[in-house]
Amino acid sequence: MLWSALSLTLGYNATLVTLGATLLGIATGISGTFLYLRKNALISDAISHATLPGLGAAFLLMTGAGLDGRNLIGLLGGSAISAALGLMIVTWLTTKTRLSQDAAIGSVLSVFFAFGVVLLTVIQALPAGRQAGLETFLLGSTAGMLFNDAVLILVLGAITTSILVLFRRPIILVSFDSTYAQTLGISPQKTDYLVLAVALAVTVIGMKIAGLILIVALLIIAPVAARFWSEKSDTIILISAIFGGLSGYLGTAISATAPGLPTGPIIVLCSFVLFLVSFLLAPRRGVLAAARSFWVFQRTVHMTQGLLSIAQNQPIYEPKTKRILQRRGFIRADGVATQAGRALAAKTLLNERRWSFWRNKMQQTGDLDESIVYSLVSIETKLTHDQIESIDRGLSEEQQERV
Amino acid sequence: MGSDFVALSLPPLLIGLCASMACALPGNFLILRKQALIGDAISHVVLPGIVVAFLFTGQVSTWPMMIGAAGAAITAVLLIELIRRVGRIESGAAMGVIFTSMFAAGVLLLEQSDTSQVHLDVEHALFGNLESLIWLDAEGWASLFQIKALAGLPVELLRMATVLLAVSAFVYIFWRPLALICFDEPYARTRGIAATALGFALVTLTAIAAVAAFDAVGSIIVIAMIICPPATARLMVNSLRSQVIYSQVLAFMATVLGYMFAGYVPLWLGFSNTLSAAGMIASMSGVFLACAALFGPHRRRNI
Amino acid sequence: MNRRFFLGSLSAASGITALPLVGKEIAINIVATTSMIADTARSIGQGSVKVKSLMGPGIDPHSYRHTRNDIVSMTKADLTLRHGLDLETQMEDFFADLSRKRSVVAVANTINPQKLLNYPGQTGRYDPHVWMDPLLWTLVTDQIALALAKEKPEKEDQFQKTAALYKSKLIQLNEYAKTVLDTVPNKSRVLITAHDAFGYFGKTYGFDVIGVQGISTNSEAGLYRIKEIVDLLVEREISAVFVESSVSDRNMRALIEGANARGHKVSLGGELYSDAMGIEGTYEGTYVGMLDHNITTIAKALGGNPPDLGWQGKLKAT
Amino acid sequence: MTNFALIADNGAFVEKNVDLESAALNIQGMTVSYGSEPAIYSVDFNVAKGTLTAIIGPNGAGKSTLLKAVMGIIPTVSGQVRFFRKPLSKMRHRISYVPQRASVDWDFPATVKDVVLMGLYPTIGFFKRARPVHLDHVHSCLRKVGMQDFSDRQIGQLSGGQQQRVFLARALVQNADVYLLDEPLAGVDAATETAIISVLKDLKKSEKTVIVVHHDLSTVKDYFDHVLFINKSPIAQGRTAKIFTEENLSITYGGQLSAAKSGLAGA
Repeated sequence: MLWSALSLTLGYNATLVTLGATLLGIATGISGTFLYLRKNALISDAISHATLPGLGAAFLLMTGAGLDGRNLIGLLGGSAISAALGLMIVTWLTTKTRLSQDAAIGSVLSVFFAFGVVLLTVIQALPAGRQAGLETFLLGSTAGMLFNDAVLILVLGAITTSILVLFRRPIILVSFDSTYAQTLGISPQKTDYLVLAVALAVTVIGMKIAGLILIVALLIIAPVAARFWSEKSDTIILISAIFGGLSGYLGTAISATAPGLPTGPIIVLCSFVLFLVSFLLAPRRGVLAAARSFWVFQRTVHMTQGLLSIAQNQPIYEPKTKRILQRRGFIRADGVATQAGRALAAKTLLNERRWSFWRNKMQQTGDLDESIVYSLVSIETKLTHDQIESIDRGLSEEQQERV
Repeated sequence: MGSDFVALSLPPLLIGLCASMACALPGNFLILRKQALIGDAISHVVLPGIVVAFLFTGQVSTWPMMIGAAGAAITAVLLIELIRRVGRIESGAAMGVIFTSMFAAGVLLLEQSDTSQVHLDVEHALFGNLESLIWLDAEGWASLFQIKALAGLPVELLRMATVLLAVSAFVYIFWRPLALICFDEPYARTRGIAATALGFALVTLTAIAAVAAFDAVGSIIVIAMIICPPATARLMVNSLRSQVIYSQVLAFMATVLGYMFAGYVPLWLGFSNTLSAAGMIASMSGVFLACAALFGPHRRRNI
Repeated sequence: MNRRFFLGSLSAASGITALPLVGKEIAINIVATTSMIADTARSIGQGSVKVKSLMGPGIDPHSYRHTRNDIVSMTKADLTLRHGLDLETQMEDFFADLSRKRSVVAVANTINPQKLLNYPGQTGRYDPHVWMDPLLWTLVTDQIALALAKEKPEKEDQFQKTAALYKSKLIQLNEYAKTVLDTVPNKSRVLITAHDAFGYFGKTYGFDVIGVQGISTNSEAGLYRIKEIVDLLVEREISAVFVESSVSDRNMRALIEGANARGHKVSLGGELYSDAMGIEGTYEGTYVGMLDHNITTIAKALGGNPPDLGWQGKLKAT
Repeated sequence: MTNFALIADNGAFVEKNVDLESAALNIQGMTVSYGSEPAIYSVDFNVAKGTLTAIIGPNGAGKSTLLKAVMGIIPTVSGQVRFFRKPLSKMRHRISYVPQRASVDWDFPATVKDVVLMGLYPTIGFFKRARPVHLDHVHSCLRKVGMQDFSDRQIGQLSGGQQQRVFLARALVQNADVYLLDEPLAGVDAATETAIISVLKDLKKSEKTVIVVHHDLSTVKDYFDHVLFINKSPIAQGRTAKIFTEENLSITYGGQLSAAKSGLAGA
């Protein structure tokens, strides 16, 4: 069953929703990354809440004018306008007052939603018009995706992706350092409005097709997961698009295999799994990888330090160093070095001396690579055999001079 | 008018006041620590908590729902803090990842345990309604002094009063360290303050206060009150102490004015239907914020 | 929006007016939570009752938000008639408190549980949509008549008479439904709607009832469910699916597209009333009218041949 | 712990007679890394009581990292820190730290007095309000840095130099024995620089130990009596007069010497 779902041979709805969800995942993955880079990931949550007053006002206006209150275009238009107004206020609050970004988003989100609820209680009292279920009327469900929804996603995705990819450079520059961008003649306001306009379109339309929570999730989770895999913004955008598409594709397939698996939430949980995998396993920034490399580095540092102290019979201060050396059988419980310990200590000291002799020479020639910590690296792995011999000769000459 | 007011408006007003002030108080520190959206995150996160509580207890009554919701809220706060610190993720994105995933898990749980047949959604099971917290035993102002009548007071009043007390005690006791970790967390560590633990305590206490307030007055007031009064106060004054005091006054005024505009003004204007008190209270706090943002003495960033 | 319209329509809506004096007799001031109960109470009480319905027609209990004047009107009413069976979960605590001081009657709670539809895997929890079956609603009518009699004992026999009249209308409606729905061929006696509200209709008139989503507003359909129903549509050659006034019709349109893709034509059989009645003042705005509309629409869409304008010829021509 | 003798081998001179154990600050084999990139490696650093020491080195040498690691703000890979033979946890009240100015949001709702009072945190307990004796102490410390008239000013309205003085006042309020300052003179006006240096010199006179991360090589000789050259690892440490040499500078700054040169010319 899962295989047929994955290979898009599971009937019309499954195929349509899989394609639609994958495209939606890709489009939101890309636009979400720009929001993430600008540090206002939760803007989509604010947009979704800010649509409610527009919805209520549109319904009231249309019923007042005698039209059918539930005409889709009117409601969508109203929601988009009030969400755009909300966005403008967020931007205005962030730039013109001392409020931080999340306080601006939070206040607009809560006040707009509250005013929307007030309008709903006004509508509730109106006898005319079919206002039942107005609040959830606009919220789509992913499984109920229609053909023209999929087309709309394709078109919307194509437009937003091309705009964002086209203006990738200025947008990233502004989100990294807007004052510097200004010096290059890029106007932060324009790029801001461009990104927010895209976020608005994706959220309002996405909400109608796939439901509120799915859209907010897709815009946030994929970019955060992608961030773990690379330091270059272009690669992050690409990975985020892949993650978004993948979670849409897998989520829909899984949802088609068994009863009681709501499609939207399954897609969200798939992208959460992708996040978890990235969070733990990503090579450098991943938590496990970082912990492991820190632990290995720490062990080498303690080993080298400890052995050098043994070689120069200096006291070992840190208990951790003692533990590490003891566990490897280089010192006994009472701290006295074992035979193996002494041998390796001597070798480490020689390595240290050779490196310091080599560093002085490199210093004069000026091509000393400062980033490498030489004493943690055994010299045989870096230099050729005869280079090491020349160092040893140099060392023994120095020895004669000093004696 | 007297007995009507005491029976039908006094309790909701008092409960609304306790809830608003209990949420605005920690809000002052949360907006300085860029965690203002915690209220919104928690309002989404409670769904799985409720479904689990329902599966265990089989009923949709107050205490199981609140415990389930509080459990979910604390788990969420823990996870958000974990991925924020360990994964070095910006706090807004961390909240987004956790609350959407937990909500999705809640819907999945709802469908899998086919409790979707029951009215078990957040709106009905947990979120309370300010207007329905009335005190039928009251005959008039005199009943304030009759023990028998007082027994009939809605239990939410006691609960929210305790929450307000607990939050005020926490802020009063930890005033200095809280101010220090908001201003300069690394320096606070050098002074021996357990900055991470204190930050976590602040957010957890807010989560519990929010869940209690959800049950009494719904999520709209909570989300707005955590952010708007403190933000308005921040644009009006320059010292943390006066900001906290202003935020309490603003929360008080927003609640009273909001309740009047929702419950009484429409009737005075000749309409026969009143409006949502929660929605109007939150909108009122938004109006205050708008005024402060336009005319507040300290609205601009100094440097 | 122009103020005149706004003011006019709002004050016309139900509201608390001065002491409800009807003729010389003091009418019972009643508040009913759902419009179905309000409609029945008016039919029984007629002159001697003043009924205010919290949720006007066109409003469903899921998304209704109680405001202050609802609470005030309930505390001032002589009698509050509420549905029960967990339809009004967000008001449970309030009604428990109200019933200490005022008379509150949950009209559907007293129906014999054997007659009720149980939820899969739930004990003691029943499907609250009993108004979908006119015969069950006759039991509710009795409850309402009893409650009215308790408030005005001297009017008891008059209430019994009007209740009996109302019940006979319901029984005739039931007969009409049976005859009309029998014309639907056996194979396509399948009622597919947006959410699971027509259990009782299926039980009484022998229809398989399938709701795409559950009752809770947070419930969401999965693709498996959609595919399952599309297969059913094709196998049993069902010609129509139905939309509901209070729920978005997206899932239904997806079913239609799914079936069309497999070469089986399915059309939207029309909009049914599930949790909310029609617009106030219209025939569909009354309980009998709402059911009549549902029965006639279903029969027509699924291949039966009911009279175009329904049982009493009062339906709005579609 | 690497041996001092070793460092001596590569030409740097090291004070021999400093009592390693009872020093005001003794760091043994400290390594700190961000991810797997070592920021500082195997740092041994010893500061005698009553000295005014500068920590100098090129950008990215780990000067600020060293200070933060000593104060326990960031985790270390290895290393042991002792103040007068005791760990930081036991000596918090006698150690005072001045962070970099840029590390704080100066738009925070607080006055100069509030910030300086923060230095008294452990002494004024949770509940108690600041008593007059505390306020006088705060005022006297503000006078030391020349900020006595700004006591009730909102910190956002101060210039960079004034903000730096407030941070210094906050440190003075603690009456600590060891002061660690992270680039206190970066980007400050001349008047502030002289004021700060005179305060640091007064501290030295009253037998306090002061350690400063410093970037302007031209002023090292006049301001500081001891210096530590560091570039990820320590290059040299000791009395400025003895070790502030051309050779040590070239080893420390390597390629970036030209920039440093201009600094030296000014000395």
